[in-house]
Amino acid sequence: MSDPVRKQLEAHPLVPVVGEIIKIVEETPDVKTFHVTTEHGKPFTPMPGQLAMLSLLPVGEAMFSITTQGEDHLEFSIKKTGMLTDALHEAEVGQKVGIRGPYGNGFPVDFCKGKNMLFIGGGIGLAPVRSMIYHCINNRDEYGKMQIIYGARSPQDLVFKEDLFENWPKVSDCEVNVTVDRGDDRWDGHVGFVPQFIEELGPKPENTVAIICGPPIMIKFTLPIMEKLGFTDEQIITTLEMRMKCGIGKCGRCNIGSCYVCLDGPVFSLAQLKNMPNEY
Amino acid sequence: MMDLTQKMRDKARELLEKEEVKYVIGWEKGTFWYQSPPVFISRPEDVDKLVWDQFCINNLSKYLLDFKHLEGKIALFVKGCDSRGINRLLQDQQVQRDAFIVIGVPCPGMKDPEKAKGLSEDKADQLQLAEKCATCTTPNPVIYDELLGDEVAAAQVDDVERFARVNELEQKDPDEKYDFWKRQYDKCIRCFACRNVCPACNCRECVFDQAEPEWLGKRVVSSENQFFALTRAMHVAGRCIECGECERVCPMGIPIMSLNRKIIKDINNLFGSYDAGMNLEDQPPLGKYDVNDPEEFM
Amino acid sequence: MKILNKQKLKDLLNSLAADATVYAPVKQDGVIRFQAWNGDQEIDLTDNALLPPKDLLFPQTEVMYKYTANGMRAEITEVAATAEKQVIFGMRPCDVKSLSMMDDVFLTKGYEDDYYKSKRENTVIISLGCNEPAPTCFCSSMGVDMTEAEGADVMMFDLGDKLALEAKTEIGENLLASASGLEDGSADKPAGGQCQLKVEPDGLAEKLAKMFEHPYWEELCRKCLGCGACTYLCPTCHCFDIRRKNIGEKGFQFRCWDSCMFSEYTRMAGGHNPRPSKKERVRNRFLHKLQYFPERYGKVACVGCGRCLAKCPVNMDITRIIKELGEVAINE
Amino acid sequence: MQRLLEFVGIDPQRFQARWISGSEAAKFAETITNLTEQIKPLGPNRKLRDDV
Repeated sequence: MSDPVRKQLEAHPLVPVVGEIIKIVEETPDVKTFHVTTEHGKPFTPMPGQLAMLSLLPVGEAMFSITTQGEDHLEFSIKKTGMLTDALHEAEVGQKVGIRGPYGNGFPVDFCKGKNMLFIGGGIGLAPVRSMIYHCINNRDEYGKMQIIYGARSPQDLVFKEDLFENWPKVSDCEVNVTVDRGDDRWDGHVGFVPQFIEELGPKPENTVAIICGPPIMIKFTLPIMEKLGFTDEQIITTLEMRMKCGIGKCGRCNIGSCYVCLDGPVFSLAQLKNMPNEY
Repeated sequence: MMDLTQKMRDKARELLEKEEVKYVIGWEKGTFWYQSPPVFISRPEDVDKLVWDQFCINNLSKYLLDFKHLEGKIALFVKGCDSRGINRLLQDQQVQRDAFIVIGVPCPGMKDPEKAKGLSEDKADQLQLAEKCATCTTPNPVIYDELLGDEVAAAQVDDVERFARVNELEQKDPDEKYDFWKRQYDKCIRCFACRNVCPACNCRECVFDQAEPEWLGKRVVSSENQFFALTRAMHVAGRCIECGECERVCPMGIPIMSLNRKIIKDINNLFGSYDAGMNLEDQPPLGKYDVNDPEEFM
Repeated sequence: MKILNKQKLKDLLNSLAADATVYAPVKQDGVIRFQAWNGDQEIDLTDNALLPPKDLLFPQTEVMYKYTANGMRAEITEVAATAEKQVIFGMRPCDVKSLSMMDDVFLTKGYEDDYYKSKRENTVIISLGCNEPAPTCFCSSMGVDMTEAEGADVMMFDLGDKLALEAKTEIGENLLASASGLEDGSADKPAGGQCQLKVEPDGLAEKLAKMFEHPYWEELCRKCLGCGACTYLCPTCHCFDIRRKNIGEKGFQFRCWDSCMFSEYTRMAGGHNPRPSKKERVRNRFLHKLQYFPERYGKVACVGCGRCLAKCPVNMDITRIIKELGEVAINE
Repeated sequence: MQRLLEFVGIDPQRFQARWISGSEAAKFAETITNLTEQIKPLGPNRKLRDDV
């Protein structure tokens, strides 16, 4: 973390550092990726899967997963869902934003070391997973085989197209499987829902960790299939979304039982989730 | 009252045993002898929890909204004021009349539980009527499927008595009025108990809960609190059934009914005497148009 | 020990107010609240204040920082300053105990909340022992000693026409040494009163861990109105919201109390709400107090002040609920 | 509304409600002019405002 930013966030953990949007990538009609940095460079160096509070000062503040990071910036892939995200989608390069973080526990990189990595994403759910995919690519020799299974409603809703079709397939021992719920004239890939697609592909559970993120309905139908394929609850890792305001375990609203998603999450194994109240 | 308690239990048992209703809403004994909070009975063996005494002060009509999507009927007991709440909800088309059974209970007026705090139970008879009951004109239910017990005589409450607090405040000069209300609403902690208990506050989504657009700022400061007070008063204008629950439940003791009664008084002056929730036929004066309506804003 | 004739209470408060803001319980418009001492209020030490003095450390509305923003530009212009010294006079032992829970929340688990911390460090507490608990009090079941408030700088006792004050910390000693109106003396510490309500919360957290899906919650939630009175009067409830207010180019970020009883509390931008109905919200409130908080911080988040059960419009009584939770059968 | 505002101590002259159709430009202008003239002598409103 850059020193001035760290000092400020230590003194005032709820006050953001002012940064700037330096690049905007249009991923789909309703998802954009924002590259954010500060005058001190990258505000901090998050672990894959961690979160940050991003704000447009007059509009509001919300928690987003950090999609990935570059040498000097952080990336957030954001879908239009409300007032703040609508306003962000209107923003242009050069827009000043507030940022604070990083929050939460990221993906368990040490636990995953030496294992085969299976990434399953649906829709915008690939955004948090992408940070871990890049972590594995950047430390390629520490992880086994990589397989990415991703689906979206339609071809135009696929996020990170360049990664999916150009960058990631070139990575050594990395398989990328993409599906869409409904195809179109130009789509010659797989058509079908993610859970069925997983079943067809039949990934092997041996020495593998599966990282899953997507809409609740996808997760609901994916889990039984994972079980059928022989994955145990400890091998399945997901990341949760909850309403968060403070990000530092004080404001109270993101609790699931006695866990706070902002501090103790957002990454949980299915084994952990099954021990928590079903309220998320 | 013991007698009525037994009648209530019998009636509830009958309805539950015949499976005519899924729930019976009534009152039970609370933590202290001077409390009789709402209770929801679903099994015939639980009907002995029901009581009818001088502290059944809660208006139960609002709970109908919680059962909008229930398959099957519910039954509830109503006092005079509560029954006007039923008419309120029916008139606002919030509930279906055939979804519930109303059992009327004539009410001699409830005692003030706040005044009973710390007293021993044998002093119960010396307690005053609750403020909201002191000026009650409808002790007998105005809508019911069945009435238990005999009707009680309505007290003669004239407008002088009914609007006493309003008249007193009207005499003050503008700055005194403002200081009075500012001080009252500076106490407000915005817990929304007044809104949540009110049978006239039955919107599916309340404006005060909307974040986009944010009509009411979440800061608890003078301007927002008074905006909240005035807006809520106007929203129930012409529809307030004078059950007085808002003022009773206010933990900070804000005289909310003085705002509501001020509006009632003005409506009576402008549009002719009207008491909300007395029957289903009369339309609320602010909910209809008449060529003879005053036109001071044209 | 120092003795104060109650007639000289004003002198004492005036001298304390010389270098700090003094907050004392004042009855105004029918409500006892802690108010800043202005030299001329009627102090009411009979009943505990209706609102706990938690708002002096964690205000209901608190500006966090100010900013200017216009189009692409945005700048944080001012972060709320550190707190000034304050003395809380007449804080009851239950409310003093609640601060240990507030401290857990705001000062531990990785992040220190600077707004709270600054006020906390600049606060001196003069606690008033309880001789006559209200009928709704049950603090003795929640580990509160009515005559000894752990965390208070000065312990004070009501002796009828006099008050006895005893310093408990160095800060308290210094405070009493420089205060006026006091005489040296000694007095027998009055015995604390007896609570009529009693509960047995021991072991409840473990049982509740198995009760998340219990039908009890369905029954319990029915009469709840979903208002926030209980949470706002509670000395240990600490949930807050963060919002902002814009006036032209200028604006400020503030935080304000929020309540887990409100429907929009957990509603997310997309519309999903993990606690969509009264049942989940009521369950969360009681589990938070009785299970989640103990699991996280090792103590029950209730001090037995009785405010919630005194003011709940429908008599949701946490003592009754604790008893019923202890009694209901669970299928394991 | 005017009566309610008066009841809470707001000068009723500060609040007026008029029914003006979209086609009644002249009436709109006239109403605003009159209102401004009436309000000016009252000075700035200090009520229903926060100290900050």
